[in-house]
Amino acid sequence: MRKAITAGEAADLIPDGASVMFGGFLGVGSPERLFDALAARGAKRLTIIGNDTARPGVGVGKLIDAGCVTRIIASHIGTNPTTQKKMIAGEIDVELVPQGTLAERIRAGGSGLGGVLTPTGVGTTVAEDKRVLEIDGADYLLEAPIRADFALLHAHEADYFGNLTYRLTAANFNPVMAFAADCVIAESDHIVPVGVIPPDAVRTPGVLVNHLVGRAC
Amino acid sequence: MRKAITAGEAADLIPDGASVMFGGFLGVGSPERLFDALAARGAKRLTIIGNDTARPGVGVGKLIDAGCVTRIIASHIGTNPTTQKKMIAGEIDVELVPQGTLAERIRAGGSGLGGVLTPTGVGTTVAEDKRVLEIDGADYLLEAPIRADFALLHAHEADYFGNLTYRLTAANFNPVMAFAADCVIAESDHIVPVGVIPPDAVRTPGVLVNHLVGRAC
Amino acid sequence: MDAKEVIARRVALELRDGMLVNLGIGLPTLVAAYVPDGMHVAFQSENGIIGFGAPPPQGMEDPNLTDAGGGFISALPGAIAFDSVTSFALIRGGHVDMTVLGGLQVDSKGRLANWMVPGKIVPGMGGAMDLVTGAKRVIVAMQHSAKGAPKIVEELTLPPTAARRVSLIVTELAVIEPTEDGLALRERAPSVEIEEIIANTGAKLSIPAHVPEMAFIAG
Amino acid sequence: MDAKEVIARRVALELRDGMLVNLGIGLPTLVAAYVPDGMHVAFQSENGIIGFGAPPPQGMEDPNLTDAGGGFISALPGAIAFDSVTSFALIRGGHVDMTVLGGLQVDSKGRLANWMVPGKIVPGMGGAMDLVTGAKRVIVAMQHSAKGAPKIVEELTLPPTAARRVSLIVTELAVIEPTEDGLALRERAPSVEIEEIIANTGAKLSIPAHVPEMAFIAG
Repeated sequence: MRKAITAGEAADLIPDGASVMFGGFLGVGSPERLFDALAARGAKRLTIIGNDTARPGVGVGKLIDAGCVTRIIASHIGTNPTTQKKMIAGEIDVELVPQGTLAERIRAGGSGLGGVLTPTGVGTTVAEDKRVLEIDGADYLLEAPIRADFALLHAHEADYFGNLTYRLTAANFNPVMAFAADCVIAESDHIVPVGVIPPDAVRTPGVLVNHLVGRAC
Repeated sequence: MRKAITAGEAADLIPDGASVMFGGFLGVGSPERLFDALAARGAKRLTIIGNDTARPGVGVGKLIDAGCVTRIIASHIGTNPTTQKKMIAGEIDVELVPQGTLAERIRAGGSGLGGVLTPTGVGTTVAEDKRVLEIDGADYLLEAPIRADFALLHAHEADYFGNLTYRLTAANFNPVMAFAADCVIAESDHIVPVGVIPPDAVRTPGVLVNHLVGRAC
Repeated sequence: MDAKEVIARRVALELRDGMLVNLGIGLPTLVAAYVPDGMHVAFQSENGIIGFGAPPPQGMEDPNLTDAGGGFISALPGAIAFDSVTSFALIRGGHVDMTVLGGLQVDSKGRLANWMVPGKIVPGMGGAMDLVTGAKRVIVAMQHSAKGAPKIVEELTLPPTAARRVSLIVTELAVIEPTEDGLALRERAPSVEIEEIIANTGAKLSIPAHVPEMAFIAG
Repeated sequence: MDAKEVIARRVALELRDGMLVNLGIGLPTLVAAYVPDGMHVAFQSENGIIGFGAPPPQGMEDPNLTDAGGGFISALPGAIAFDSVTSFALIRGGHVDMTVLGGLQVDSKGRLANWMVPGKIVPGMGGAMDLVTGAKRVIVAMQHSAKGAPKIVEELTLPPTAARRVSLIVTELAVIEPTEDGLALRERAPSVEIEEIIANTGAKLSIPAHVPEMAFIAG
């Protein structure tokens, strides 16, 4: 059993310079209260890992706005002009990764695999400086696993074991990130007693979740 | 939309010599009606791919009993003495694969990856004749993707788009196999109208399923 | 019909019953409006849904139900939701029958560039590289030229999205098929002369004796 | 206490609150009966469940709710079900805190053999190779000898389950820890002399000045 902590308490666990994965797709399914708390405590030099940087004022965009971030690993930053501006100004370093490769690299990091062998990116700039393996006559890039110090998730329901459910397109990168960080913090719309979520409805095993963030901060 | 076919019609689609993946763990979550129909039509020279060969008379054990199988890729055959006997007699060729590696190899086959880089099996007989890659100071086996001509699944509910749900420990290898065969045939406890299964409850996308097997044969 | 409608209605002719289709953001999304009557096509959005429909009435939007462009959508009967790992297992695994994507350039080898302009815009590839690599058919739906400059070129000057040869290029002027031997003109838009197509194309086109006029899905 | 109970109750001392534990079939499953009062341990069965409990009353079995040995189980509050891919992502990914497995042999390097006897039985490795490779701690729970022959040997004569050094060996005679420098005797069972342990062990044991008696979880 885990007691819920506040978003502020959670933000205090995350030191400056940490690497932080976050769920969300253009802000949908993102842990907004955790972002607010991190921005409020003035976190610095974070490496953030997620699909995109949403928009200014939305989702992880709040951390970009607040100057918390110096490095980004993402598949897309086109929706956030602040990210673009800071990248061009040299304030933020950006690594762009194809979306499916990003998902698999995080999956490899969380499931003990040594890397990902993907055809995506072969013959493009993504392949630069990477090993290419020929397997059965086709070329595959060897992409490295990704792990982070923290994963910040947004769930629909959580129970006090940490078991999580997601709603519709708000799942996106949340489930895979639960496997790939040393400390997993989940913010949810609801926290329910253990035994309320049916076993087949759980999408993230509670054993992966270190901290729950309660509804009221 | 797909109309349900009978188990017999499904068995007629599967030619002698085909490779056939099947869901099930010691028979739990196995497509029993499809096995019955394949045994009844006297299928020959099948390569079967699954976790285990259950027991005589149970699950895929029925195909072993009926002499339908000449090759097995599985993680465990210890519960079926008939499999053991036929292997020793040279009637069945057996490739043993660690359970997690089997799951990942099938996943690679179904998701366009070139192989699996796993630490499992390094330093054991499983590593014989396989490439070992050193990545970040650790050794990983390069394991090849597995695909099959057919995947025979057991689901709890299906709708007429082919969307599937599973119950408790009856899921096992069924969901991953839905991605990895040229023709996917799903037998289910229930077939329900489209729209009845909530979007978040579906665990196998119907677009992967070619044929549904109706309740009555 | 304006250029975009010409393109969308011609691309819709490529749809087949039972297909799983992924439409890129922008022009390609228009194709969804032209699914022929009685045909069932499942649309995937790579953020995690198959079977979405038009935006719901105002006030009925669900913040957890959006497409890959972040727009609100509805769920049709039989819709299913899944995470990003599953979404790209579908895409890279060859389970998406067709993707329709916008393009900045296509070259004589059929290679597409659509994700960045060095020194100008670097939005990132999002799911485009996986889609072009993994989908069974890749249709490029784009205007034939950009500010008078051809987008169909001999050799890409922009970074490619994938090494793979795309299946078909549909513009408001022509339908062009990249083949092993280069680009082949397949159809011309109504009242467009072959000379006009050649003049606006920056790569060699092989022109068969008969170039039929484009057909369209009814509007 | 018979040999199996000695082993199970000693292994149970290794449990910690909040752990995720996978118990192998046979002797290791007995450990589940000795979880200390007030401690919450989640048990995983690799066929796809965390949080299972004892078999349900007769007539209340569910054919879709079984453990990795095929036996009927019950679901405790908070139980979750998942497929084989997820199950081994947990195992190989280092999310299982401890696994308890039976053994045929362990050697002086701490390597375990427990999946086949060439020419005799070839049941297959099932999930054992992944568990020994991926679990944070690997406890071997086995009888000290088999038909008078030591199972703890200088060098494996049976095929290894993994290259990895296991964390601890618990038998009815002793607790032995494989270290970088070989096997170290840590505890002896009540009323067992060190000489008896040495006599029944086929590998060199380092013996500290004081070898305490095993403690147990209460029965």
